Formats: sequence, C-alpha cells, structure tokens
Amino acid sequence: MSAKPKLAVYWASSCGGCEIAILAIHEKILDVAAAFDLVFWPCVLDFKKADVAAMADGEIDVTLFNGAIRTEENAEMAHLLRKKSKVLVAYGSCAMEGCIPGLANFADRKHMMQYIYHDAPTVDNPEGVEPQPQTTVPEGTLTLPAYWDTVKTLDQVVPVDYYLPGCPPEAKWTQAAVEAIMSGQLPPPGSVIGMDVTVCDECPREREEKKIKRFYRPQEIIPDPNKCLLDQGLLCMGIATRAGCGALCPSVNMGCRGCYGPNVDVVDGGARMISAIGSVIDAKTPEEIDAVLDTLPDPAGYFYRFGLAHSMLRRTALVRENGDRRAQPLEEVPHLDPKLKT
Amino acid sequence: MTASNGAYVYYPGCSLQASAHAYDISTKRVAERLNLTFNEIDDWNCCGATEFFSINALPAYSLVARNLALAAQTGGAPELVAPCSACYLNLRKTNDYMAKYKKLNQQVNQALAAGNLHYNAGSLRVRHLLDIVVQDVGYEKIGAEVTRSLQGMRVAPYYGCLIVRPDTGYNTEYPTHLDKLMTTLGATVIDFPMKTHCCGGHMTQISEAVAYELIRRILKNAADYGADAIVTLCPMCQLNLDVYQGQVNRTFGTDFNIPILYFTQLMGIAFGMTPQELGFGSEVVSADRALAQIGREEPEERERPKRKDKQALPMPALNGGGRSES
Amino acid sequence: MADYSQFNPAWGDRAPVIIGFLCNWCSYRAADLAGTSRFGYPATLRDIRIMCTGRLDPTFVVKALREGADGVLVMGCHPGQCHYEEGNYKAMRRIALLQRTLAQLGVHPDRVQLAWASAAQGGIFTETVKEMTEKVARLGPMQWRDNLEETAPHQEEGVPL
Amino acid sequence: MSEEKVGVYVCHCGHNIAGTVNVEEVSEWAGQLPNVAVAKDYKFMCSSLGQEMVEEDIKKEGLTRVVVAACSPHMHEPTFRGACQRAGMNPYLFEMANIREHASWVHQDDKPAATEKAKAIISGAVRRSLELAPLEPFRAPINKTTLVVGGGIAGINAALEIAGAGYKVLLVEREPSIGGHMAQFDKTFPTLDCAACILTPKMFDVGNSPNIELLTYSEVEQVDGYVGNFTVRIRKRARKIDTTLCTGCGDCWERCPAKVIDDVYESGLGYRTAVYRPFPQAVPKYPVIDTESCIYFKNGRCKACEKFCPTGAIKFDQEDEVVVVNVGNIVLATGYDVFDARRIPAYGYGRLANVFTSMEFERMTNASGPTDGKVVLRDGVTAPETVAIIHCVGSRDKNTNVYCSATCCMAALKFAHLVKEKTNAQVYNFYIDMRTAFKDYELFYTRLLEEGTHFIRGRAAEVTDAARLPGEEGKLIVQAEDTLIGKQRRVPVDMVILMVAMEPRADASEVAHRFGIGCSDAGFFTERHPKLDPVATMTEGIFIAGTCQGPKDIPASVSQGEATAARVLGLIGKGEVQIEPVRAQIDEDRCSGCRICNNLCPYNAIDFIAEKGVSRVNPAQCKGCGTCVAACPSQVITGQHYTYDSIMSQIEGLLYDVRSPNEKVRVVEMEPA
Repeated sequence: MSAKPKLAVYWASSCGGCEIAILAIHEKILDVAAAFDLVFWPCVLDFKKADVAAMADGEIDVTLFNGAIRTEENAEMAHLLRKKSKVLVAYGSCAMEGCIPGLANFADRKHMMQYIYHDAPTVDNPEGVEPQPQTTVPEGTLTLPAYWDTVKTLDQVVPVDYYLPGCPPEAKWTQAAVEAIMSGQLPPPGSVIGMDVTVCDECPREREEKKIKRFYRPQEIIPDPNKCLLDQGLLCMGIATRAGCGALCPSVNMGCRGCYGPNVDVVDGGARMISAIGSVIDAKTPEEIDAVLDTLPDPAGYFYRFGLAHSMLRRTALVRENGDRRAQPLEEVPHLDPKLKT
Repeated sequence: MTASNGAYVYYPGCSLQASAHAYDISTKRVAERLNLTFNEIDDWNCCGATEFFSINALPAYSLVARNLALAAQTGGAPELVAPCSACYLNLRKTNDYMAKYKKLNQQVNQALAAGNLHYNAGSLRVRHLLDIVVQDVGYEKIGAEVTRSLQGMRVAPYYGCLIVRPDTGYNTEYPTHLDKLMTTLGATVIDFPMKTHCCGGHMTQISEAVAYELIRRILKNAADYGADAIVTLCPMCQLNLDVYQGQVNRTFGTDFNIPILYFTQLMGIAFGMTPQELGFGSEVVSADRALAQIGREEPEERERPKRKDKQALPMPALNGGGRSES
Repeated sequence: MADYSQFNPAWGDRAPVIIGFLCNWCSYRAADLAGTSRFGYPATLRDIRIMCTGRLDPTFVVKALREGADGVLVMGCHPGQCHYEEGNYKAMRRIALLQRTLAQLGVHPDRVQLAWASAAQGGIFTETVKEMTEKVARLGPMQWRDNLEETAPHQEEGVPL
Repeated sequence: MSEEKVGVYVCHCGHNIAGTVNVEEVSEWAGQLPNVAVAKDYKFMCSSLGQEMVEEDIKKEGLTRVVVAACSPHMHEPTFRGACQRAGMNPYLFEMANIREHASWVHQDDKPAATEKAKAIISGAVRRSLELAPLEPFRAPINKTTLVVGGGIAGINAALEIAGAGYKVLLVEREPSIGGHMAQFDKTFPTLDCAACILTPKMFDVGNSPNIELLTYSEVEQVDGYVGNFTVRIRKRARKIDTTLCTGCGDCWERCPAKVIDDVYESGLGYRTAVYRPFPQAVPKYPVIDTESCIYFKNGRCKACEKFCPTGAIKFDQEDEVVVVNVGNIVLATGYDVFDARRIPAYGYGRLANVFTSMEFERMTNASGPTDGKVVLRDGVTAPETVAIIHCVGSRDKNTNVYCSATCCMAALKFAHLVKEKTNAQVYNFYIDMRTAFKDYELFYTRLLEEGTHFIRGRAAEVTDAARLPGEEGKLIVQAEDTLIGKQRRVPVDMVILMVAMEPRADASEVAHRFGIGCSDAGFFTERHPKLDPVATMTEGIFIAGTCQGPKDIPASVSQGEATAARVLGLIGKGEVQIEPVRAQIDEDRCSGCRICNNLCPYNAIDFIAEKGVSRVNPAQCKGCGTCVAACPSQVITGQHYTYDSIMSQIEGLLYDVRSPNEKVRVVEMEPA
C-alpha cells in the first residue's frame, strides 16, 4: 500500500468545468501528483466504480466531488464515495449549491423530458422516443439510472466535510485547499474554503448610496467603468455573493452572477438579494414599484441562478395530479407581471 | 375617456320609446356628437319598474337579470348605460345584489338557464347616462363642443330621487354634477333645494292629491327662484312635472308655466343643434319661452345687490374655504 | 374547529396555518385591540412581533413556507404612518419583489400578503386575517416538505425516466 | 442542544385565558418541550404571588430563560422583566407569549383551536427565548426643558404648571397669539362666566413667566431624538415686526388700508387688517403682517404702517428664523378644527344667508365680536324672532364623523340661553340625544327647559327656503322627524345655528408622524391607554393634552394639561431615562461596503467610513427598527433582541406541529476522519 494519501475526483451532474479548474492550478498539479496517490478520477484515469467499491471504508483520504445530484447514479456514487472517503469536499458550485443544473428545479422530470426529447426546436424525434430505465435489446436488458424531479446538492444526499465555492472554483482556492489538506491544517469540518465577505470587498468600483429607478439588462447600456454597476441599474449579485473570485465579472463591466454563493451563515442567497434590492428601489406606491420591477424580468432566475437547489425552498412547488406530482406550471399562477411567464 | 373607449352597451327602456321620445333622440344626437357609441341590447325587456319588486322579488330580479345577461353578450366594454333613472336603479340593484347575495345569484341564474342564459354577477358596470357624460366625457370636452352658450337661461337642475343613492360618488343629499354640466353649457343655475325631492312617482295613479302637492312644491320652488326651465334626467320626473302642471295649476290656483326639459336636449341646443332634431315640441308646457331667453343679457341686479351693505356680515363662500362679501 | 374542506377538499380536517409578522407599533397593537374588543377571527394566524415591517427579512417568509406554513401575512403601519418613518415602504417593495419571485416558484401571491392596520384598527386587523384565511383556504394546503421528498420512480415499474 | 433552562408560566388571567384555553393541558404540554425545566400554570401571573413564583424558580431551579404566557407584552412585559431582574436574571432574557389578546379573547368560539394556538405561541416563545442575549439598557440624562406645542387652554395650563415647578418651558404656538379657541368664546357653560375673564390672566401669566419662552407664529418642523433628549427644529415665521421695538400701540393696524375677512379668530364673521393683532388681549401684544393680504407685498406700494410706526418696528424684509432647541419632554396640545358645515349641503350653510355655524355664533354673541354682541341676521341689523339650533352637525353621523363631539349639547344650551337673553326669540333645539354629563351640566339643561326653550328630539333632515305651507314664506324651514311624537315637523325660523363638530386638525396625521405618535381612526392622537394612561403616548417623553386627543370641554382640557405637567415633572424628577437597547450593529470586519444600507436609515444613523470601506451604525441615532438588518445582503448587521436567529427559531417553534421531522438545511455532522 502506498504511503501517499489517496485522492479521488468525481464528476456528477456538472459541465466538466470543475475538472478543468483543478488543472488550472498549473504546475502545482505536479505537486498534487507527487503528493497524492490518485485512486479514482473517471475523467482522467481508467478506474471503475468496482475499484472504489473494492476499497476499504475510509480508505480514500480526500475526494473532490463536483456536480449536483440529479440521477440515481449521482446519488449512488455520492454514497459510495462518502463511505470510502475520510474527507469529502463539495467542489464547485454544483456540488455545493446546485448551480446551473439546479435551475432544472423550476420544472420537473416530465417537463424536462417533454422539452428535451420533443419540444426543443433542434429536436428531430418523429417516433417520440424517450429514454427508458430498461430497454430490451437482443443482447439483454439495458438499464439507465433514474432521473429525478429535483436536483439536489451533495450535502442534501450525504454529509459533506468541506465546500469549495465557485463556478468553477478559482485556482488559488483549489490550491489553498490542496495545501491545507497536504499540510493537515484543516479548518473545522463543515467549513467553506473561502472568504467571509462579499464580492464588493474585492471590487474596485466606486460605490454611492443606492437608489434604483429602473434596472438595465447588460445589452441596454454601456456602464461607466469606474462606478458600481448596481448604482447604474445593472443587476449585480456581488453585494450578496461570497468574495474569492477577485470580482472577475464586475471588472469587465458585467454584473456578478453570484457563482460563489451567498456569504457565510446565509441560508438563502436569493432572499438576501430580494431584501437588499427591494430596499433600494426608489418607488413609494404599488404602481411605481411595479413599474420599476417590470424592468427586472425573471427575478427568481437572477437571484437563484446558482443557489436554487440549496435555497430554502429548493425548487418550484409540485402539485399532485392523479397521484403523481408535477411542477406547478407557471401559467396557473396569476402573475403580477406577464413578463414572468416563460 | 375611460377604459370603455367611448363604447357602451345601451339599455333604452320603455319610456324612451314612448313618452320620453325626446330624451331618446336627443341622447342619440348628443352621443353622436361626443363620439359615444351606444350598442343597444338586442331583444331587451322591461326593467321591472313599478311595483313588481314588492310583489314577487325573484321573477322581478330574473326579469332584470335577463337584460343583464343579454347586455353581457352585447359587444363593447362591460359598461351598461341607462338614460332612465328607474331602469338604471333596477339594473344596478340587480347587478349589485346578485354579486352580493350568492343565493339570489344562484336562483336568478337558475331562472335564466330556462332561456339558455347566464349572467356573471358584477361583470357589467351599470351607469346612468348623466354619469357617463360628466365622468367619461368630462366638462372640459363638453365645454369645447358648446357653440351656442345657453347664457341668459335660468335652469333648475332636478335630479329626482333615484340616481343619487346609494354610493354613487356624488353627494346624495345635494348633488351638483348636473348643476356643473348646465354651467358648462352657459346656463345660469339657480339654487334649487328641491333638487332631489320626490316628483310624485306613481302617486298620480294612486292618490292624485298627494302627487299634485309633491309636484306643486317642486314647481313653486323653481318659480320662486325665477327658473326659466327645470332640467331633468328621468322620464318619470319629466312626465309628472310636465303633464300634470296644468292640473296642479287648476287644483291650487297657481300659474306655473315652466317647461321640463331633458339635459340632453339642452346639451344639443348648446352644441348648435336645432330644437326640432332634439325632440322639442313634444313637451306639454312649451319650451319656446325658455329657449327665447338664450342670449339675453342677465340683468345685473338679479344676481347681487348693487351696493355693499356696510352693516351686513360676510357670507361664507360656497366653494372651498374663504368667504365672499355679501 | 372550523371546516376548511368546504373551501378546498385537500384540507380534510386540517386548518390553514398562517405565520404573521406584525410590527410593534401599529399592527401588533391592532391585534391587541382586536383581542380586548373580543373581535373573533379564525385561529389560523400565528404571529411574530417585530419592531417594524422594515425588519422583515424575506428569508423569514421563505423559512415559514419551507417549515410548513400555508401563508404569510405581514402587517405594518399604514403608508406614511410608520413609527420609523418609512420602514413599511421598504416592506412594500421587498414583498412585491418577493411575490414575483415566489410566483416563479409556484407560490401563489395570495399566500404572501402585506396589509396595513393602525393601532386603532382592530376591526381592519380582524377582517384582514379573515380574508387572508379564506384566500389561503381556497388555495389549499402548501406543505412544502412534500416538494422536498424525491419521487424517483422505481426502475422495475418500467415508467419513462 | 442548548443548555439553557427555561421556565414556562401559563397564566389563567382569571377566566380571561382559562375560560377558553385549557391552561392545565398547555402547561403540562410545555413541560415536555426541550429545554423547559419548569412549566406551571397559575391564576394571575401578574399578581405579586405570581411574580414571586418566577423569582423563586429562577433562584432555586437555576432558570436561565423565562417565558410567561399571558397577555400582551405591551401590558406586562415590563412587570415580568422586573421580576426576572429582581431574581438576578438579565431582563432581556425574558420572553412573553401573548395567549390572551392573540388567542383566548379572539378564539372564544373555538376552544380546542385556541388551546392549540396557545401551544404554538408558547413553542415559538420558548424557541425564541433560547436565542436571546443579555442586554443592558442605555441610560441617558433627562434634559429639564420641556416643549409645549399649542397655546390653547390645555397647553397654557401644562406650561404654567411645569414653569411653576421651576423648570424651563418652550411654548410654541402657530397663531400670532396664544389663547386658542377659548379666546374666541364669550361665555362658558354651565356657569356662564366670561371666557376672557378667566383666560386672560392665564395668558398674561404665560407672557410674564420667567421660565416660559414663548414662540408664537411658529411651528415645529422636525423632531429627532428620544425621551429626555429630543432635538427640535422650530420655524419662527417672520412677523415683519421687530418685537424689541414694538410697543403694541396699534398705530399700524389703525392705519392699515387692507381689510380682509378674519377666518381664524372671527371665524369669518368679521374683518381684520393686513397688519393685525388677533384680539386686544393677545399675548404677546405684538402684531404680525399677513403678507398675503398686505398691499405692499402685493404691489410694492403703501407702507402706511411703516410711515406711522412711532418706533420704526416694521421690518418688511424680516425673514423666517429657524431655531434648534434641545428638550427632554414634549407636550402636544394642538387642539381641534371645526367641522366645515358645507360638507352637509342639505343644511344650506354657504347657500342660505341666515344659517350660521356655532363658531360664527360664538363671535356674534361676543361683546368684542363683529356685531358687538348683538344677535342679528346676516344683514347685520335684524334680530331673529325664531332661532333653530341643530345639534350633531358632523357628529354621530356615519357620513361625516361617527363620534360625539362632547361639547355641542352644552354649547347649544348656552346659545339658547344667550339668544333668549339677548333677543327673546323662540329657540328650537333639534337634538338626537341630550348629553349633559359632568358636574352641574344637567342642572343647566333643566334651567333651559324651564326658560321655555323648545327641544325637538330628531336629527334635522334639511334646512330649506323652499316654502310649502303658509307661514313659511321668507323663512328658513327646518324639517325633522320629532321622534317623541312620531311626526314630521317643519319649523319656520329666521336663523339657524349649526352645532359643528370638533375634528382633528387638518394636519394632525402629519404632526403625529413628525412627533412619532399615532392617530386613531377618527384622526385624533392616540393615548397610551384609554383608561389608565390617557395623556401618555406610545412614544416615551411625548404627552398629549386637550382636544388633540379627542373632543372635550374646557375643564377636561385643563385637567389633561395639568396631568401632562405631572408626568413631565415626574420624569424630570427621576433625572435619567432607561432606553431599550434594541439597536443595530454592523460587524465591520465582515462588512464589504456595498452601501445598500446607507440610505435606508430614516435617522441617518449609518455612516460610510470611506477609508475603511465599511458602514457603521451610530448607536445614539439608531432607533432599532431593523430595516438595515433585514436589507444587508451579506447578513452582517445584527439587530439586537430581534436577531436573525431569534426570529428563525421562533418560526420553527410556531410551526412545531406542521414541520417535517428532522429537517435540516445542511448536514454538517460527519464521521470522524
């Protein structure tokens, strides 16, 4: 048995960007390779699930788990890796708070299948084929893992020791995490490896007292490069987003999208944004308020872009229909604003 | 102009086809001038006026609701306009009560179902013609249409009892919107304390003595204030004050000679239309003398005393704060 | 116990639960006045006293929904009469934005309402609770926890994924 | 789990709670809650025995939190905080569960539901109590100067009492003179003594008291601070008169050519000049120039007053002056407005010349009024032979004001007597009910009955000049149903007096907002408790007296004025105040300086420290509303006593029965590595 600590990296429901982000630590990757014994990394090395299953419980020292949990397979691997790992790290926004895959929680499985296999304009599926959990072919029966109604975060499925925020995590934080693990100087379990302030702290833009009369979408104005974007009516999530990225987006005239998730101790980043943004709208009557809010389409999409699956409500409401549940279709909610309808 | 965009569902009622023909044609002429479109309900029936409501309520409500159901099918905005005060009240009452009392709503709709009709209570807004004119068209726009000011003509604005309550948005005891409309047309509006008192209604058929006394009070008050005409908005009021004026004179030995005109007729005159196209001539007490007053210079002393009386105490001003010196 | 299944059969023998956030100066006192005046209203409201509706963090609203409330009623001083000048305006704006956001999550705007009652308006308070209760009763139970339980089909059943 | 030991006490409040809520069941149930060490129910928790029980349990059982489930915290929170403090527990670790006003009294028809709700409320309170932190109230010295707003009879008495005890008073009056409505009256009921004779000496005392600084023709614009330490900004409107030079000789107003109707003091029945002193006994004696009617201000010519002023006191260029003062307590005695009778057109006021309001009639009967005290018709010469007095004009009427204006019945009796005395006319009172409560009032009513005044019980329907019957020609006819004989009556009269209602000042809600107090539905200022705290308000250090609190007569206004003085003197005597430590605090280490909170604070208590790039709350200015706490997008502002955790826990507690079990937002437990 190798004396080096064992490292595993796994990719669940995610885009793969986190895998690349691990490599973005550049030459430090050599230190990692030197320091760790890579025992499982499906994207890079040819290990199989059976290899992991064969390991003793707790045999893996650290697992960097990226991606959300959206299928039975994701969940199964999460449970397996949890069992085999001493330290399980939710690596990146998907594993930590659901991220973009988590936006599927605005719909349900049926809606997803309907769109992906039938309604999407690029689909050519005249026979209306949908993937089945079991398909019988001459060679036998093929199975696919079940697809869930709800995308979950890693910690909604198994206990998680550390979190690395970001979509993807910035190299310096991956590096910090790796160094901490290598040196054994780990923060208390449950910690997020990152900062405890928000993006504004790293953002060089000049900020004023805020009064927002209308919101602009990025294509509607060319913002002043030195002034706070929010002050100029561009929705920037930086105020409620954990720092650590170095204010990357605001520094290129783009409002923060919120990928680092909410600040420490905040359980619902969207609600924080609603409160903060609601506070500084410059309107006093319901009509004026509506007029301002009409310039802010899709608030839930904005505020919960990365954190929906980990938010207080986690998903859109499901209603029962013939004993089966489905997501409340938006049309059935009398909207305050028709623009909210998609 | 409101959401109705000038288009209304129109319920003429029986009077406008008979005794109040002048009201009907003057309404149509004025509406045309003001770009109001009145879509008449097809196959409308009695508004349930008279005593039907006190005899058997459910058929009465159903009778009225049939009109509402048909009105709801008529094109245009969900605004139903009735020029007759009695029609207005009955339509509005039925509409409001059906919306308020679920049981009534259910029973009436059950009755309507027999004729394959259904009415969603409250889906229409029932309004009197005068309300449309002053609210939706507005004084300013009406003023702009005036080509022949009614200056010189002294009118007593008579509202009657049916359109002022409840919850009309106007003062129920002393409404002034008709006053203001007449002022807009250039007429001199007299203070008319009897403006919402009873015209006698159906009392003429039940107890003539009572009815004549009620009519006499109104005519006397208008005469006391020197009115050239009484302007009204209700076929019943017009009928009683006009047709029975001679009878009242005989009964009480009085000499009233006051024409009773519809406000739409005077609007038409002010808009430059001829008396003929507005139905003048059908009134019993001729309007000729009143119309002849138009254009006459108002004698100064009729309005205010020549010299300020030094001893007199200041009189409170009517509009808003402040006072006028008497 | 009132029968709420008349509004929506899904209630069965249960009653709606509404979490109230009442400001210390107006609406909480309006609720007190409703009490001293013995104005009856449905026992659906469970209220929390905050100093001002300006303290209303939308997190509290989503928390209440998440924890099983069927509705949330926020009540403050009338606009222009806030004890702290204009905390209620902030609440008005936050709730408006929250309602839009929640609508996207399938939460009917009637479930999260903002209303006003001055300290002298026990009657208005009572009526507001009655109206809110009826609205929520019509909408049926919320039971957010149901939304959090996964319903992954068993593969054996052969249903589409 | 928390280590705290909670004591839960369920009060029966006699039958008030126990009659609806099953208190024994609730208390037994509460005993099973986590952290609850003691759960008891007791007949009257607020009694000394109940309080001692709490104190004993804190000491014996080592309770660290106390929850009393009883009435509203506005009723007894201070009581039980006191008990906790006596037993050595920080009073801010006490939590009240309101199961009376919010449960037993409002769910009397559904006892099981009331009991279940009481459990939820207690569960919420227990959970909240666990999150409470010990706090220390702020202490601040009390500024010994008092601001009295309004120089009517209530404000005058408050000012004189406080000044008499040796403390400074600042008396602010909007009009050029103090005196208020009482100065307009001639006689006062029921004794008929002369209003001026009893008011003028008091006004004189105010003007001469070394402890009273009088600011007339002035208004309070802004109020900041808290009990003991208010900062008030007052605008002294320019009188255009140099009061250090003016002797009040009267040369100016005697020469002034601009005559205007005096809507204030003469109620529109008389005239005044553009430079004027409202009435001869005015305090202070200096006139003011009404720039709206002054010819010089209109077209730049005239200046008659300046020419004739022997001391050169006319200063056309004088400007408003703003003074900022610090006071410890504030008495509001801003009075009432009279109902505008034109709002009831059926009574003909403004249309029919001989319809007068009661305030017009007050001026008419006043010997120094426009008619020198003669009762005459609008023509100024004819004495009426018959007079109708209509009660409740704008009172007890759902179309206008539903309340009773309390003084009009007695004033109407006074008028009836004066009309009779001065003209020997027949007087008809149209009333709904005669309300002559209070000392010797009924005697006066009896006296009027004996004087032969007619009383017709029925609200007048209308006043009209439309004659119908013989004898009505040229008269005003009052139509009313005489409900005692069950008949309609038409009474022809020469003069009608409308007893107009007392209404809240037109700007009452604005003023209330400025001072941070509440208004009732009708619009009068709200007292802290209608029975037991009638002159205090919900805002510490601000008191109300007189008709700004509701319609009342002179004796009641005087009593309230003096009561406020007692309350103010009580606070001054204490020397210092304790202020609730409910404040916001920013964790500067974690503030990112986004500046969302910066302009949310209505008190400008949040400063942005540019060098550090963080925001900071100034605790002296913060009033603890929590708006910034809720708004902070990084959640680094803490609202003391209403912390995030305390409210989140209370939500969980309140929903204890509908929550899904074992629900956790984030699983952090892990197996040992």
